[in-house]
Amino acid sequence: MKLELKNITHRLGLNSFSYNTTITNDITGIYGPSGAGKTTLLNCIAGIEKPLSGSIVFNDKTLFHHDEGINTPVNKRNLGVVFQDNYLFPHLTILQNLNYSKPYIKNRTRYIDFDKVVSLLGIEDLLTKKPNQLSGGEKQRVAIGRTLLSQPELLLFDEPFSNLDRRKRKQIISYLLKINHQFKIPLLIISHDLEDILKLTNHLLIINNGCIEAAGDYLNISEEGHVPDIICHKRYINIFEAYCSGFDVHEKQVSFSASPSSHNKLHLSQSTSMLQNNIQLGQRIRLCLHPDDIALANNRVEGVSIQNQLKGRITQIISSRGSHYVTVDCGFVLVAEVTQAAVKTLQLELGQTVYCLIKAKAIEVVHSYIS
Amino acid sequence: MKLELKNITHRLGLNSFSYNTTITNDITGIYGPSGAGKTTLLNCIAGIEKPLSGSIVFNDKTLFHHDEGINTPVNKRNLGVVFQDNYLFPHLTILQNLNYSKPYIKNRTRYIDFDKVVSLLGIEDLLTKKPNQLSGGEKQRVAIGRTLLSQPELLLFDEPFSNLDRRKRKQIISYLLKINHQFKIPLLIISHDLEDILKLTNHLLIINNGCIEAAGDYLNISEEGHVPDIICHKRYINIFEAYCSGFDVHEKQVSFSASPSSHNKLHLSQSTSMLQNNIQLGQRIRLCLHPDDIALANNRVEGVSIQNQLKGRITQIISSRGSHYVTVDCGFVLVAEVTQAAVKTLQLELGQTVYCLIKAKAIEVVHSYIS
Amino acid sequence: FVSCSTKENKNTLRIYAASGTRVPCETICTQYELNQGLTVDRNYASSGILAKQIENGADADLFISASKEWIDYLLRKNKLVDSTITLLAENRLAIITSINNTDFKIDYNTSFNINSITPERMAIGDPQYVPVGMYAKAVLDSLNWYAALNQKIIMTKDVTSVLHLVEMNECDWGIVYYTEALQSKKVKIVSEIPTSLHPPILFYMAEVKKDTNKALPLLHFFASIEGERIFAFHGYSAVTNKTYLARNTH
Amino acid sequence: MFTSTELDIIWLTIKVALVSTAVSLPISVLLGWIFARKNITCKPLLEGLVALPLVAPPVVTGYLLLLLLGRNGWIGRWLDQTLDIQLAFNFAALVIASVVVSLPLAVRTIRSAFELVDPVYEKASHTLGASKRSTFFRVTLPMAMPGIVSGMILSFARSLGEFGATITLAGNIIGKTQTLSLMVYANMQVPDKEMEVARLVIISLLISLAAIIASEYLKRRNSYLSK
Amino acid sequence: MFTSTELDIIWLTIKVALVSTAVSLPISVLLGWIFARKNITCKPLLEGLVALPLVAPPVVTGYLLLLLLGRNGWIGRWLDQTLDIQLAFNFAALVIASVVVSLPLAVRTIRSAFELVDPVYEKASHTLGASKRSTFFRVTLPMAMPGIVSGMILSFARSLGEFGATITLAGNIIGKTQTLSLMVYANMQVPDKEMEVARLVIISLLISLAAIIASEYLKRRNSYLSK
Ligand SMILES: Nc1ncnc2c1ncn2[C@@H]1O[C@H](COP(=O)(O)OP(=O)(O)OP(=O)(O)O)[C@@H](O)[C@H]1O
Ligand SMILES: Nc1ncnc2c1ncn2[C@@H]1O[C@H](COP(=O)(O)OP(=O)(O)OP(=O)(O)O)[C@@H](O)[C@H]1O
Ligand SMILES: [Mg+2]
Ligand SMILES: [Mg+2]
Repeated sequence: MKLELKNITHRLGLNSFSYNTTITNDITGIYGPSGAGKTTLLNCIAGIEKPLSGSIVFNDKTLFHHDEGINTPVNKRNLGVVFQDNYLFPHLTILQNLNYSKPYIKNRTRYIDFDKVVSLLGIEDLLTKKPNQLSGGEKQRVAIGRTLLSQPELLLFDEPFSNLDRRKRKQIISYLLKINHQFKIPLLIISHDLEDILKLTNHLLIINNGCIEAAGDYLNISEEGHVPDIICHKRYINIFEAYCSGFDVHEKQVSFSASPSSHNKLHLSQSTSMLQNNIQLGQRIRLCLHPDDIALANNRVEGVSIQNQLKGRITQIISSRGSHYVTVDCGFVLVAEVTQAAVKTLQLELGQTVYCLIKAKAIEVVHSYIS
Repeated sequence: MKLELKNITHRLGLNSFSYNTTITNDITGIYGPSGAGKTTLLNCIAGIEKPLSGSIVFNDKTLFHHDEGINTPVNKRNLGVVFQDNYLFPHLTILQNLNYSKPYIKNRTRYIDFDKVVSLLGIEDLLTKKPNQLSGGEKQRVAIGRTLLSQPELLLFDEPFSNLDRRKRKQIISYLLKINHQFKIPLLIISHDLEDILKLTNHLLIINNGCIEAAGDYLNISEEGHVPDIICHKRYINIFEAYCSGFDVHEKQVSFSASPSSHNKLHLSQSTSMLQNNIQLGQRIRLCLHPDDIALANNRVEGVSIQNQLKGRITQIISSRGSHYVTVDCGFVLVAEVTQAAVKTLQLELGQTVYCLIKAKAIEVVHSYIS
Repeated sequence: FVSCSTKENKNTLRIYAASGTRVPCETICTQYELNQGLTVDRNYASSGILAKQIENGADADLFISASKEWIDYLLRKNKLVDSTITLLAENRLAIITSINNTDFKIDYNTSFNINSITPERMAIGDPQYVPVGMYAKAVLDSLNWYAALNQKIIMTKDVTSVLHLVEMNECDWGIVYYTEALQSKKVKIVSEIPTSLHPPILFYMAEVKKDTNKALPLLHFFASIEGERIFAFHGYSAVTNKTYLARNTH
Repeated sequence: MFTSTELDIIWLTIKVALVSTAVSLPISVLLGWIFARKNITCKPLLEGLVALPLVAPPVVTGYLLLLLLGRNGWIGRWLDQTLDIQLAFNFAALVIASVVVSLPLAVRTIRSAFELVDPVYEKASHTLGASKRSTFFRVTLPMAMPGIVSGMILSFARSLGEFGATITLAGNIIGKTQTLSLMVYANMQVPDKEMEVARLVIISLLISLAAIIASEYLKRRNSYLSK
Repeated sequence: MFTSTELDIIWLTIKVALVSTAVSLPISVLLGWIFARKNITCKPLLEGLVALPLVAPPVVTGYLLLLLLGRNGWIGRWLDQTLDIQLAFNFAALVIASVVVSLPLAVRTIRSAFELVDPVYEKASHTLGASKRSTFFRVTLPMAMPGIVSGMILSFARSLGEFGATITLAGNIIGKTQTLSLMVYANMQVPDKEMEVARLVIISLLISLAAIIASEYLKRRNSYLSK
């Protein structure tokens, strides 16, 4: 997929916006403070706002070109938008809302199945209700379902999970990863929850003051130091993929490695959610781990509750506003966050061999791919 | 404060609700899956829904009593509600929205100051706009401001932060703690972000299927095992208070202890946010720490990046669905989450002496009280 | 529904009659229908509306007007067969008051204090456009009463409104056609106004220009003794010379 | 209870009211929508034209219509000569008079209903693949339902009471174009028929009440706001 | 351009239209709100009563008003004898006739606007301390503004065009109760006055256009939906 925004400018009241970027990642997270211009960016792509200049091209299809006078109507753009405020049709039942796009998708490939979406979102019992009879989270789920069922070619999600509980978020994120994987439907997602975004993707657009302040892999972005706000406690996450490499029935543990041949192994408790379905040897999963959940040690440490001690080599040390991020290649490339004091005590240096101490509980399974 | 809900029952369509609880904590979090009946509970308290039976008494003031035919009108209840969907008045400017309650608070004590709230919420520049010209997060902030400025005697917040970035959330949470501390205005807050709730309070109401499934301290709640869903990764937080007990100018660290006399000290990097304002010796702060950020060791561990190693005694071991929570009294009472394997390796037992290994980075400052 | 053609029924005559003549007209037409086995469609409205309808192509056969003006108007528009213009009947004016009021006496001379019998108001048709009002005004003018009554005059849009106002005793008295006054049980005639005080009140009838002359017999029936009898029964006076010399008026 | 003539008249009246409501509905929805959402150049002119039958006495409206649609009228002559269609002094005339006279009421009401529908729902519909047309019928129109229904009720009731334009354009031809309200008028012209007038007015009122009740049902079925 | 009589008439007409719009506004807002939000028992009856002047020919309405308000009417007699107030055949009569006749239009339009305002905003207002009354004036009413304005425009225009009820209740006292539309009617009834009629109708139309344009301004100032 390729979504190119060239010199897009726009103005709303006194706020000006300018967007200039090319998005090639299948899933891209949009992150930035409230009022930064995230929704406006999505509106420009969707055609809800008509920019003052520039062009937007999606996979060779010109959606908008100011100079050439092209402005593809919204309904011909085949985009699926989940609005920040839902905008369910109040006069229609939930079922009618979900089926709203049915007449318009006759000649499009249908990759989203009604029953599957409805049961995933847990909205089976709501179908005969009207939107004003739903709770906040129920509305949000219906809005996601309505959008998915329009079988769009590009998904634009604006804070789709803000009123959902963790469990539902997790299920939906996993589902989005699945359809993205299976059908290659690209997704742009705005969220204030960096964790939600990062579970889906490492690729970010950082929006601030109406501009794209940074774009790219979130590690690089933070390295460049443009966006102090996103690098704060708990906001920085290692997301990586691993292959199931063994079971320890006795300790109820499953082990994972970066590649089938790697020696370094991560041990997870079998009870970790998303692992409960029968996992198979060699199966791929997506894991998530906070940098401050990784402690570093010069040697293997005995007698602690920490189960995973991976040996690796320091490949990078980044310092930013008093925080220190140490990238360790231990089969998986992991970033650990340590204090100034720790850097000094352990005399951390590039190329040095260290042990990453990771509590099994700190690792979260985001998605397990079906092989 | 005392809010008593006695045998409240209600019905919406096919959903029945029953609430029966007495809330005495100044701040109470309401947590539960989407569609559980959280908003309905708030609506019953606020008087927006009229229950089918039961009674609601707030500090000796009967808000509702079915059998006695009492139903205090909403506007006489002096409650401040932040709705899940904002409901800003679309025909009024932001300033007019914020000042909406002005004519009705003549004879009430005004504890919330207009300028302070507006600058805290960062909505100074929006005052002349109309709600349809605001971003999602801006609307939410205005809604919070409008409610606070009505100088209510009880705050009912329904997902007030869902569209806000971390930084704004943090500021608002800190402000709420402050007004709660200063003016004793109780707060009931619904959020899907347990972390947000727990930063405000340890006292929870767990709602599920239209009923209050559990109420009380969140540790006790989870211990009772009623609510498996809330105990999942990253959802469980140690919130505790500490006193500033020293500075290490060289390492840029501040140390804290449970009481001025305690030996066990926590070291935080001075750059940690909320510590940057001049902190003083003896000042009280509220800290937050995830159970899985605490590793346990039988002995002091040398040569690791972990700065804080607090010696303590195990006072409780709770096992729930494959997870193990160990409560350690090390001056602060902390809960650590460890794996089955760790329990075995370390041979953890009640009364045993262990070291809590806590990375300085894992500790978050929620609020610093002005002494 | 668009093509409700009015041409299909050859056995129908259409008479457009001023609404004041409704009662005798109904009797005459019904009788004619019975005699001839024809249908006579009757359209009652004010003479002005009828004239404009005819001018604009209404499929009328006969026109009964309460004033000469509209006859002249249609003549100028070349819509009437001028040889068929007939004076149908003559009417008189009467002063009426509510049945509950005490009688009063009126002297038709300029020295009579008309205000003495008019505590509040009296009603006439609007002399600008309502024929009965024009005649009434002529009467009042000739006796200098019109100015004397000043703002006590209520002008209505038709003769029945005068009747209603007097019936309800909203007006102390009113001037209506003698024929209308007879019909109402809630008013009484105080006095009949001498016809010398106003131009003759004449009702006209004419045939609308058309290919056929099939309506002529009905016109003749109206002008016949039988027609005259029916008009007289309802209070009209007979007109001795029924021919109307159109060209004389210009 | 009713004479057969009366029954005919009642039936004719209902027929006229129904047909003219049905005819005016699409026109007033279209105009109401244009006025509410479009910024066309000749809008004030068009608005004035629509408002005319409200501002001018109905008789004048009827007269103007007669000038246009009569057999010698600008449009009427052409229709008569080329298509053999007459629009005056028949059922069509009754309907046309009613439609023209009630249009300003329906347009206004429907327009203000459209103005109260938030356009974001239309945008949401577009993103789901619906064209502007489709969106109009599936979102805008049903969301404006209370206003549409009100407009229809006004049209219907106005039709029942229509007198001035009707008597001018359609005539007051007994058994053919005489509706209840023309009959009421006729009875008003004859002394001592107050009871008859009252009776007929009550019949009209009952008919319109039936319409109002039907409309309430229609609206309730479509209601979507919180209770 | 205008004779002084004409100017007087135009001015009287505008005055009547303005006053009667002002009088009908609070009544129709109240009734519209009751019909939209309340479930009172006698609602159909009240609805019928309000609809009556629309359903009955205006002359009948005028006649009924005269029965009520004339000096021998049920209400009129009392007013006359105890308070020495006369309501027929003067300015008050013009206003009353206009108000009664335009009420069903305004009530309907305003009612459907109220029906389109989501009651959750009222609830939000209550939680901020506003009483029901206060909420009505600060939330419900301004949010229904497009409908209120439409209702006022309809009232105003209907006043301008009002003829049947007016002439019955107010008569035509030259210089006292003759309005534009009575004058139009008078000219219609006299041969060869078509140009005069046209002229007067255009004046009415211009007045109503001015009102429409003013209302657009009022509405735009209050608009709150997304563009
Ligand atoms: N119609 C409008 N008129 C004027 N200003 C507007 C309008 N719409 C949006 N804005 C302003 O533009 C800015 C960007 O809005 P946008 O909705 O894109 O923010 P956002 O990044 O989505 O924020 P949030 O996270 O709070 O939803 C905001 O400051 C907002 O006030
Ligand atoms: N008016 C109504 N008619 C019928 N059912 C309703 C109505 N309002 C709410 N419900 C149902 O009641 C249940 C509880 O709703 P409530 O709004 O209290 O949920 P909630 O706990 O606030 O959920 P969320 O976190 O999604 O906002 C939901 O399942 C909802 O569908
Ligand atoms: Mg946004
Ligand atoms: Mg809720």
